[in-house]
Amino acid sequence: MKIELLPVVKCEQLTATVFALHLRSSYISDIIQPGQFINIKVQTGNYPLLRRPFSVARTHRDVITIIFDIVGEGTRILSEKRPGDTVDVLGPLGHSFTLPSAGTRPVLVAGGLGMAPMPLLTQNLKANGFSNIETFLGARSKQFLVDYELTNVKYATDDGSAGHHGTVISLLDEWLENNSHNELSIYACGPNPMLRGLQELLRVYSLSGEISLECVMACGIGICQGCPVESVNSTGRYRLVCNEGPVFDIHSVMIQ
Amino acid sequence: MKIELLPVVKCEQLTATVFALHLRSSYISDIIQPGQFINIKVQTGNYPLLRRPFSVARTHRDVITIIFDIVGEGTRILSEKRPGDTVDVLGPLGHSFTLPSAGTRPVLVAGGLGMAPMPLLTQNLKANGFSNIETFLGARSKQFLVDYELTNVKYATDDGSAGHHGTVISLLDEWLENNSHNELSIYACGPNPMLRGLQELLRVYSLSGEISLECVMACGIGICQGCPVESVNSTGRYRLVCNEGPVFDIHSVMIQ
Amino acid sequence: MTQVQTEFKLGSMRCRNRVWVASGTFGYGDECLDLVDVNKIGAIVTKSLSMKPRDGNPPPRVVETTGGMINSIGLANIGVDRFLEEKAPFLKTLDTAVIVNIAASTIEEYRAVLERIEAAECCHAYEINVSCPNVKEGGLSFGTNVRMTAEITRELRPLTGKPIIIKLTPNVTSVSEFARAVEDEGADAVSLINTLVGMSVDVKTRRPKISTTTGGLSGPAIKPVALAKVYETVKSVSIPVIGIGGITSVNDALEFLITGAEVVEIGTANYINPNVAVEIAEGIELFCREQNIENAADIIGTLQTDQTISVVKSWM
Amino acid sequence: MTQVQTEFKLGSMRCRNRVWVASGTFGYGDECLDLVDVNKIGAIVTKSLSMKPRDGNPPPRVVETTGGMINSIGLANIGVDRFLEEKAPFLKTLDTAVIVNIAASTIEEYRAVLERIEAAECCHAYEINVSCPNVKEGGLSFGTNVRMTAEITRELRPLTGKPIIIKLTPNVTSVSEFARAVEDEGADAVSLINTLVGMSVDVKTRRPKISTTTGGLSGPAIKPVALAKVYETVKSVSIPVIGIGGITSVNDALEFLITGAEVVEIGTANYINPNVAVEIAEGIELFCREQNIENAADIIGTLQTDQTISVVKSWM
Ligand SMILES: Cc1cc2nc3c(=O)[nH]c(=O)nc-3n(C[C@H](O)[C@H](O)[C@H](O)COP(=O)(O)OP(=O)(O)OC[C@H]3O[C@@H](n4cnc5c(N)ncnc54)[C@H](O)[C@@H]3O)c2cc1C
Ligand SMILES: Cc1cc2nc3c(=O)[nH]c(=O)nc-3n(C[C@H](O)[C@H](O)[C@H](O)COP(=O)(O)OP(=O)(O)OC[C@H]3O[C@@H](n4cnc5c(N)ncnc54)[C@H](O)[C@@H]3O)c2cc1C
Ligand SMILES: Cc1cc2nc3c(=O)[nH]c(=O)nc-3n(C[C@H](O)[C@H](O)[C@H](O)COP(=O)(O)O)c2cc1C
Ligand SMILES: Cc1cc2nc3c(=O)[nH]c(=O)nc-3n(C[C@H](O)[C@H](O)[C@H](O)COP(=O)(O)O)c2cc1C
Ligand code: FES
Ligand code: FES
Repeated sequence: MKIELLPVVKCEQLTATVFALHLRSSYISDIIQPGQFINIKVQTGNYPLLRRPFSVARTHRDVITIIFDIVGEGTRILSEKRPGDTVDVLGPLGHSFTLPSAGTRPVLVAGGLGMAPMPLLTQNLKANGFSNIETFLGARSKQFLVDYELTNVKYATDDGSAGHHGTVISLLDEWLENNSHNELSIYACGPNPMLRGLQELLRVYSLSGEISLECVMACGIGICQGCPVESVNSTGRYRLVCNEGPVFDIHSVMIQ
Repeated sequence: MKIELLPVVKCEQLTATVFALHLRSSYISDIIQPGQFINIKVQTGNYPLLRRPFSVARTHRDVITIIFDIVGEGTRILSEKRPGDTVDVLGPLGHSFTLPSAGTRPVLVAGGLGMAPMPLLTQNLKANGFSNIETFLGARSKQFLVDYELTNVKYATDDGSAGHHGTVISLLDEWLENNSHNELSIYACGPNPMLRGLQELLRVYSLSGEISLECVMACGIGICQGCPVESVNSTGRYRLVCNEGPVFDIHSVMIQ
Repeated sequence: MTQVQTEFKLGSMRCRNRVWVASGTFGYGDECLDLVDVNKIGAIVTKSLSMKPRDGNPPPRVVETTGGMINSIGLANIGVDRFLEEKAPFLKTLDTAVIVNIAASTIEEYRAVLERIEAAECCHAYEINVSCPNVKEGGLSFGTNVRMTAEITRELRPLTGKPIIIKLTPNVTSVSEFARAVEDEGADAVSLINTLVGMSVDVKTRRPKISTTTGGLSGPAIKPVALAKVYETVKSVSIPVIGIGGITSVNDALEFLITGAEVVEIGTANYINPNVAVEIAEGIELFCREQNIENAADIIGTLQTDQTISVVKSWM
Repeated sequence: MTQVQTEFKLGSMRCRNRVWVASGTFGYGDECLDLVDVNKIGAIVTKSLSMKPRDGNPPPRVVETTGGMINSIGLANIGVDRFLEEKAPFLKTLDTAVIVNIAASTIEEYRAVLERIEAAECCHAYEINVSCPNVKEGGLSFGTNVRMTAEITRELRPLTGKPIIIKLTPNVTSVSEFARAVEDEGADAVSLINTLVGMSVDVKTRRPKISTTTGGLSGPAIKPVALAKVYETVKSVSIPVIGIGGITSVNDALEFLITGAEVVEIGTANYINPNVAVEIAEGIELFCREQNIENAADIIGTLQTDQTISVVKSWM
């Protein structure tokens, strides 16, 4: 990990509130693994005070991309970045998804902006010879579906405005009913209620999987102890999302 | 006075750190008087917290202009405004310079960014038929002289890089020695040490004059009591710069 | 949905809503008439009044800090006589509650000011600023001494039938101890917090940024402290608690109401937008309408804390 | 100009410079080695250690506020045994001072932890975190009780020849009273401030934003409060005062030194840039060079206050 001032290559608007910010860093693009994140100080000075964590969504040569939704001041400021600006980035951070063993079928499950780490994972899977990727993408409604460089996507919307009418978990459930469960490698990211739903679903099907968790972080590097997730069967009661995660075995954590 | 969101017309760079920001407001441009100021919230949110006061430097139709130096975060943020942005402005505020009686000769004395209210004063004097304006403009060095729409300017620099080698007050002193003191109307703005020098000079010559003071302000409208200047011969010990000034009779205040 | 109920009553005082402007941050109510319809404010609390006019402290009196400001106004005010002559007649014409805030350097002065104002019948309640130096005890603040704070309340209580609100200072170990003490002496409400002691230094000149070295910190920076003090206090007294400190938005105000404050006062935010109290009052009404809440009172004290987390398991 | 002297000595401890990293904000010193040359830090203060490992509080543990953050970590730490096994060997290899910060819920625990660490000879000084709930007195913080704070100091003093620094809480009426009490008991220095009690509410869910409802406020928002407390303390004691609270820049650090702090500790700012202490140390050196100051010690306590402004003329 390093702290670098990264030049902004482009800030691209994807939907009403979702942006893709492209930054130049050969250091990060060289070593980043899917599921890892970077921690951004959105502007100089004391406001906002803390860095903001974002998954790296893809790399292209020496350019890394994050995809984010405007939810507060930090993301609003980020959305106003222009070529010529620089952004203060600490990364790469955290543990990545584990690549599947050969012969398995990768299944990517994302809710809303939980799609953010998926393009890089897709890139990586393809580079490693996995061509049979299944992607399940859910959102509240059509206009919130962010399909950015994903492969073989099945959609679900809560209001039925696109794809399956219902949650992405119910869509996955349907699919699992009609497909072989052998040798699946499931990767998921999204809001906690979705991940809880997935946890239950996989328990029913006796499947394992990896999830990337989000939580409020102060440091992102393991020095504040601010980002615990309750764990199942570990020595201490908690594990730190920032440096023991954000990717965890889905059955190893209690999702709040 | 009103609070308005004013569209940015242009942000013009005048020197390395000095900018002219042009804002559209028919309300303010209609009623603003030279020496009055506006109070700007440089961005939404709580940082910086307070408004920042700026003299109105000129008007052109429905466009008002402020001229400012980057001295901190607030002015830095202002310098990055672009057409399409809006700025939250409270104004016009404070008391203006008193126009001279007919037949007198206006003498404008400015140090550094104390030149800010002078273009509007010049505009106003000309509109009122005063064609014999004398302007004295001083700065540390040539590159800090901001001569923006001023008339008949004599320059002074501390390092002699342009005009008179010395302070603007010593330049004025020279001029006063060689010219008639009859019917002068002196208007000044600049750093306090300069204004103290002027106060003493005018005392020596038994001249009166008006100065525009600066001080840190919290509200700009008389409700915080945060901006006192010690006064000579008034009922209370202090007067408020924001709403009893910022323009004062030079001999009525104790300049800190 | 029908009209949202926003009214708040404290003894004989009725307020249109639960958003007031705090002492020292709205002058005497007549300075911003161009910018605010003051009749839409729940109550106007005046600048602290003392018996004689006070010039206040030498400049500089204010400095901005991260998310806040420090002030050292020194209780500059026009004194009771000029207040009654120049300000009270206007305030009486208003269709909103007026609360006179009183500051003094002796208990006798507190009494004397209150008696003068009471005789003039020009307000609906009193807020007592106890964060004043007590000249008889070497300038120590009345408000950091629980005995003195109680005594002020005891002395003033018999002098008026109108509500007395004691405005507490946060610069004490246990603000709830003070709240309980004044409740016992018959205070109708407590308001908190006044400013935190703060300081800032100019590194170039090596001088404090305000003339008195230390001053009072206010603004959004102190909101978390204010909220914690309000939380501590609402658990300890049964009289209404009025929340003050760093409120700049509807969301901020709701945080205080949810925590248990019956009313909020807006301070520093008035300097940025003197209409902010009205906007917050309207925002609270809108919030109620959206959430189908009939009476703003139903928000108060609805904080849900996790009871399974024991008290001994402190946050440190 | 010759080399600027930046060294600071406290009893047997020598520090390369006067900029330390604060407890709980730099882990155990071995987490950020990619980002910082830790040997350039004046001293590393460890996360508070208790006898047994502590899991800490349930999430959420942190929330950002205007210019600050509230935390409720709950003293999560690996305990003395694991510290001695996993961390101490590395810390011993460093060419910088290491200060072990101790937290406990009984006086006996304070003693026991210090004795264990002392026996292992793995640090240069102790910082005692007294902002811990005292289980024997119903969870009230040791640090808000002057008698208990003095007692902890008295008990620990005979156990070591190394410097003992008592870290004071700001959540008291008079922090200088606590500083004097521990000075009397033989403390070598006091450090302040620990966090202010703060709170934040999620209006949507009507729940506190951290699991324990209230937590500790830190960051630039509290800097003015910290500076005022340091100012109060340096006037009252003759042992060194270590300034902590909201320092993010060279300018901030200089404000504390000018006010009279001998050393500063950097807390929350480490989360944004773990190298900030090194950068501030270098900045202070540069400042000295520019101002022709030979020894950074010559900055300390050089604040010029206006003596004509009387104390009674308070800032309110
Ligand atoms: C490992 C990790 C990876 C992430 N990757 C992405 C990503 O690729 N794209 C993306 O859009 N977002 C991502 N997030 C969430 C993102 O960090 C937050 O949306 C962002 O910090 C909000 O900043 P803000 O200043 O705009 O909002 P704030 O004003 O700080 O907060 C607005 C709202 O967002 C919530 N929030 C704030 N921080 C977080 C957080 N860290 N996690 C969850 N909720 C938060 C707050 O509670 C509040 O309700 C990720 C978070 C983590 C921990
Ligand atoms: C009536 C009035 C009219 C003014 N007109 C102009 C103008 O036309 N052009 C212009 O460039 N500036 C003008 N100023 C000064 C201007 O308001 C400050 O430069 C500005 O507020 C600094 O904001 P900042 O956030 O960039 O700096 P900050 O970070 O707030 O401060 C940087 C430095 O500037 C000093 N400073 C801050 N506010 C003031 C202030 N109000 N007066 C004096 N010094 C201050 C601070 O003490 C500090 O040293 C005027 C001030 C007043 C009171
Ligand atoms: C400049 C200024 C002057 C103040 N004057 C008074 C006063 O005269 N009497 C009083 O009781 N409180 C006074 N206060 C305190 C405020 O009423 C309020 O309690 C405090 O500022 C916290 O609220 P805020 O953070 O919303 O400003 C003053 C505050 C400021 C900033
Ligand atoms: C997340 C967090 C954890 C902390 N943990 C400890 C601790 O274990 N022991 C301690 O004495 N202080 C602890 N502190 C307090 C800091 O050391 C410091 O006193 C305080 O944060 C003020 O400084 P700052 O504003 O620079 O952060 C902690 C602070 C934070 C923000
Ligand atoms: S965010 Fe600080 S330890 Fe994880
Ligand atoms: S700035 Fe508030 S009274 Fe002048």
